[in-house]
Amino acid sequence: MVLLGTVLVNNFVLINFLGLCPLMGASRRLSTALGMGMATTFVLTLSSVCSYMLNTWVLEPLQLEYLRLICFILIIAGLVQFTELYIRRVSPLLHSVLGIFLPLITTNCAVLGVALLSVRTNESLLTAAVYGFGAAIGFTLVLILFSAIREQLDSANVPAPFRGTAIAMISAGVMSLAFMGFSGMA
Amino acid sequence: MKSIDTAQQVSSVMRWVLFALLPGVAVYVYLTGWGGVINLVIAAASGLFFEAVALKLRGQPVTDNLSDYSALVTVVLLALCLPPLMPWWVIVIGSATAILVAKHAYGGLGQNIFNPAMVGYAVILISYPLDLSSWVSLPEGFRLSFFQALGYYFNGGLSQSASYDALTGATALSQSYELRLQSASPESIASATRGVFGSRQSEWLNAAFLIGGIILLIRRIISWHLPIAFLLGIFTVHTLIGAQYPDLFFHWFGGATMLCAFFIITDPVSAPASNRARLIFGFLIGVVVYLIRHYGTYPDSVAFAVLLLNCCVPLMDSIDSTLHGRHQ
Amino acid sequence: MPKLLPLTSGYRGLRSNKQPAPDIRTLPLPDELLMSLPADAKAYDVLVQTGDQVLKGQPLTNSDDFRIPPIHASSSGTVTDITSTSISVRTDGLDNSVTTQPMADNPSPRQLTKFAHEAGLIGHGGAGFPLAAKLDAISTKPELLLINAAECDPIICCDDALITAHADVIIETIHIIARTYRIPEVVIGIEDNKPAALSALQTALQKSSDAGTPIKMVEVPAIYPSGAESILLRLCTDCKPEKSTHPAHQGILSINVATCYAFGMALRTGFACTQRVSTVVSAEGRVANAALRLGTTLASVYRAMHQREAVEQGLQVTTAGQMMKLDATLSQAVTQTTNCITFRHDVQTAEPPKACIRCGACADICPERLMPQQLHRYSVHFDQHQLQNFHIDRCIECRCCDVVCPSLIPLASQFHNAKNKIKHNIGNENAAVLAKLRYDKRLQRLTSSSRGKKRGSKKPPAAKLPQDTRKALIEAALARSRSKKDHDGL
Amino acid sequence: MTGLLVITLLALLTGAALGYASSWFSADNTSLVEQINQLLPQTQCAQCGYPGCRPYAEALASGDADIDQCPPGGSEGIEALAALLDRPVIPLNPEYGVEKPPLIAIIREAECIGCTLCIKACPVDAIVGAPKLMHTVIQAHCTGCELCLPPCPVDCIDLAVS
Repeated sequence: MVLLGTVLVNNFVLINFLGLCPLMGASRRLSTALGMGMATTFVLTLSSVCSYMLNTWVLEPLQLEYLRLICFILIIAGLVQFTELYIRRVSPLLHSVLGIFLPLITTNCAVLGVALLSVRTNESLLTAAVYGFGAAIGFTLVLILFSAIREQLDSANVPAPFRGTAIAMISAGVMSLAFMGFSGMA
Repeated sequence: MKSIDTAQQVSSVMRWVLFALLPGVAVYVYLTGWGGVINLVIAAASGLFFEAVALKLRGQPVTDNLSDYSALVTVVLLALCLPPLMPWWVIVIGSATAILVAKHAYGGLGQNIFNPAMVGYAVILISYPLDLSSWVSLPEGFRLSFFQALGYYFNGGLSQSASYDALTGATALSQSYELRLQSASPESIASATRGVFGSRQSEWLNAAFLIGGIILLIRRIISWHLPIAFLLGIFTVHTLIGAQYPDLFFHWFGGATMLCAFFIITDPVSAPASNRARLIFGFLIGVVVYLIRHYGTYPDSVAFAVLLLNCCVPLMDSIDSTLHGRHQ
Repeated sequence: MPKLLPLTSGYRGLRSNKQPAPDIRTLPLPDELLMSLPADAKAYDVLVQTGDQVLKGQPLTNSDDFRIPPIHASSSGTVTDITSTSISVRTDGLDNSVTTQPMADNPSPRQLTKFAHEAGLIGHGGAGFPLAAKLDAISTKPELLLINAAECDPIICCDDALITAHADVIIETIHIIARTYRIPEVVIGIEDNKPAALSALQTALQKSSDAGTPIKMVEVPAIYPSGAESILLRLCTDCKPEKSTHPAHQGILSINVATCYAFGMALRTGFACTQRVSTVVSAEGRVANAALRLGTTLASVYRAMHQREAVEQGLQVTTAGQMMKLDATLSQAVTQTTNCITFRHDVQTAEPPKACIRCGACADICPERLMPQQLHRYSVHFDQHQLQNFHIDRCIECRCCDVVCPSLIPLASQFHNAKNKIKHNIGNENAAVLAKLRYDKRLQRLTSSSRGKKRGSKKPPAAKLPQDTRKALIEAALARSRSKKDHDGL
Repeated sequence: MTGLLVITLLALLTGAALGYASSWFSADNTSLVEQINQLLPQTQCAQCGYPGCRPYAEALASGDADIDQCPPGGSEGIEALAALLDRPVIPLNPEYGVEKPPLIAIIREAECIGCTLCIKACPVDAIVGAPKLMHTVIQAHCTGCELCLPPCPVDCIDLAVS
């Protein structure tokens, strides 16, 4: 239920409007979006889990909650660096295509948002993991759907003023409209 | 000399769609009185106007493209989803969104990713929920005169003789939804919302659209895959959930089900290309429609379901092409 | 009748079997003949000069290449003009012909192939593939002879009339071909809307004393394009030829029934092909079958068919039937591939194509089960990868999709262009791969030879062949020695 | 104090993990170079400023060169590179040359003095001949790179549209 809820009902991108920058930046092609989605999934899930562990086992017993933000950012930055190293090794093409958007996952508000929200709302490590994973899947889903739409728009005869980012923004709006149908569920 | 049959052209396809909508339009007008007529007229006039403006702006021949009737079909479908009696500008905003944003911003006929009528409907549903969710249901034997109805559109209310509150009522779908919220017994919901074979009142509308849909099926203007898969999707979730009431026929003949099955999801532009993908597409729309009706906060959900699956079409086509490539 | 594989798609508006084909008329000899020359001017020699007297059946060009058959004068007269595309002959009305010898009985395969070449025969069905090249290709491994008697067009009926009149010649020729090349299986594919032709063939088959290869007749449904080679093969046989090479290289000899008749007549008389039977649709819409001299201009066909002196303004002429419909000009001449000529006065200007609404009518009718709506999208916005994903290479350009498209999009010609572009791109890619290979080899050689110099060795190491080529050479050598051993053993 | 300690510890931990990881996943972009090289026309003409197609591909992969430097590839080549690297399509940079129809070199054989200079210049070994004897171009192998033109002492090599 948590999974479905975060994927569809409370989709981070389309309902909470978090993480719009990679949505626009890394969705020009399906393969790129898939890579970006996987990278984000990895970072989101692990950061949600690590943050939760850090929070419950270290920060709270030591009453250091005020350090939460900086610690979480540290963890996220570390994970993103790791992901970047990995991608550069496995697929230099993806690394060069994603370019700046890969390190930018660090400053992606969705990631920090998920980490903070997950700490606040979840009771156990498992739900924290599922929460992070669900949010990431929701992000990836939207990213992939959106990149397929943009690929198709490339071959459409879009009038000049709407070409490129403009029509992409309109499409994102309509997508968010569609996801609103789930509001209030679960 | 035997020459090749001339192919059905786009305009004749659209004419057939309009013709098949006639029974539905007749029932709609019968149920809604002058309000429905004014809805249709405002939608058609504004839709054609916006289409002409868009064509002019894009430097395309206006009369040639207007005469393919595709814009008219879009706005008539939009109007048929609307309840009667609402401010006129709500309808105009709907048709402007449908024609200008959902159709022409994407490159015009044949290029739109989202179903234009449903984009228009969803936008006004989100923006003006009150106007759209209450069907003004008239007491038995009470009919508004043409000028009374017209007055409603332009003054935002009835000038005399009847008060607003007396007239507003909920559709059978939203009524059953509210009753379920109050955890009323299935029997009492049934007695309040059930008609002869479907949901009260809109069953006749749905039956009329079914007849129109069968005409289109016989003329081979639409393929059977989409409507059948859609109805099957509703059936499957209904069976899996095991809901007692509202029953299957309430869902099939309630809300905008049949309109959606035969006229909205069958828009070939925003549906997937292959029949295999179309089956999945229709089925999933049915599933989502039922889920939102059952669990969601919106009483009818056709627009959301269609738009949601429209989002998935490019991906479905892309996966389909890869499978197509590997398959043979 | 053997079982048929179903043809569930395709265009169904063909002639019903109630209408018999009109009889074959002969038109008067035209004053001028225009003998069309092959496209590649380097591939043949012209044997005559302006002012020469020629006889009917006299070769005008010469070539040793089976792919470029010679051209013959189709009546006697004087050569008036030689251009890069055609040779004009003014006829003298005598129609004197060269003296010839009929083909001897029981020729060798080589003899028969050479004869087909010298008779100038190319396929009469439309594509015009040289007969000798086909015969040459199958002679190494003959497996199947498929006689294509499926015209599959709403109006073409010249083969129907031809079979009805000359079934005996056709059957005899089939026997000669099958016997000479030792083809184990013969199938005639004929449409079920020609009962007269079918019974004529059956009668001829019973009368024929030849007890060679048994001939199987298969009735195919009268659905366009059942006569397309790949479709007919699928309908009549279990053969699944690979798409990569011509079926002839896989032992499948597919011959149009009209080609077969022309070959038969050439064998009987020893005479080159000088005429063919075509369906001619007059401007009033009357359908006739006429034996036309090759080289007759379409203008003189029009005059003869309509018994008029002048040609009116605004007359439109198309060849190749209702479905394929090729635009032609009146100055064009009849060739061996001209199976249908249509004259029309009342030509409306075609409406401009509209946007594709993805209705899927094209996908429903496509006989190859392709998805033309997707192919259309990706040929307009050229995407080679997607086009290949949707198998554009299997499109036979039958134009079924054009006929049903509600937006009047010229799909088949778009696909034709896209295919050409892909072919061009693949050519470039192959050239790049070859260039890279040679460049890498050169670099390797240069570095190794410079290293060799340093070491003071005098002999530069031989350039290495690529691994797979070497393997292939070794394999071939092994196979050779093995087969030699086998021979020795016997 | 504990806060400082925790942060330092955490930072050290992450740093150590990353350092280990970076030695583990050393960067290697040969596959990217291969992919780019496949899209280049392999004329080896060096018009891009690099001594061949592969060096240009290496420069592209490391980000030293832009995609608008290959005249033989032309606009189609640039589109292919742009699609692979997800960059915007740009026109060919005229500094490096202009797009021409595909060419091949032809030696006017009567004028050839058999100096073998062109044979040495040809990057794909498409010219055959022996010293003091007439040379000729194998047309199927010629890429039209024009590298044989400058060394020819008698200017007997022409370019023709293939």
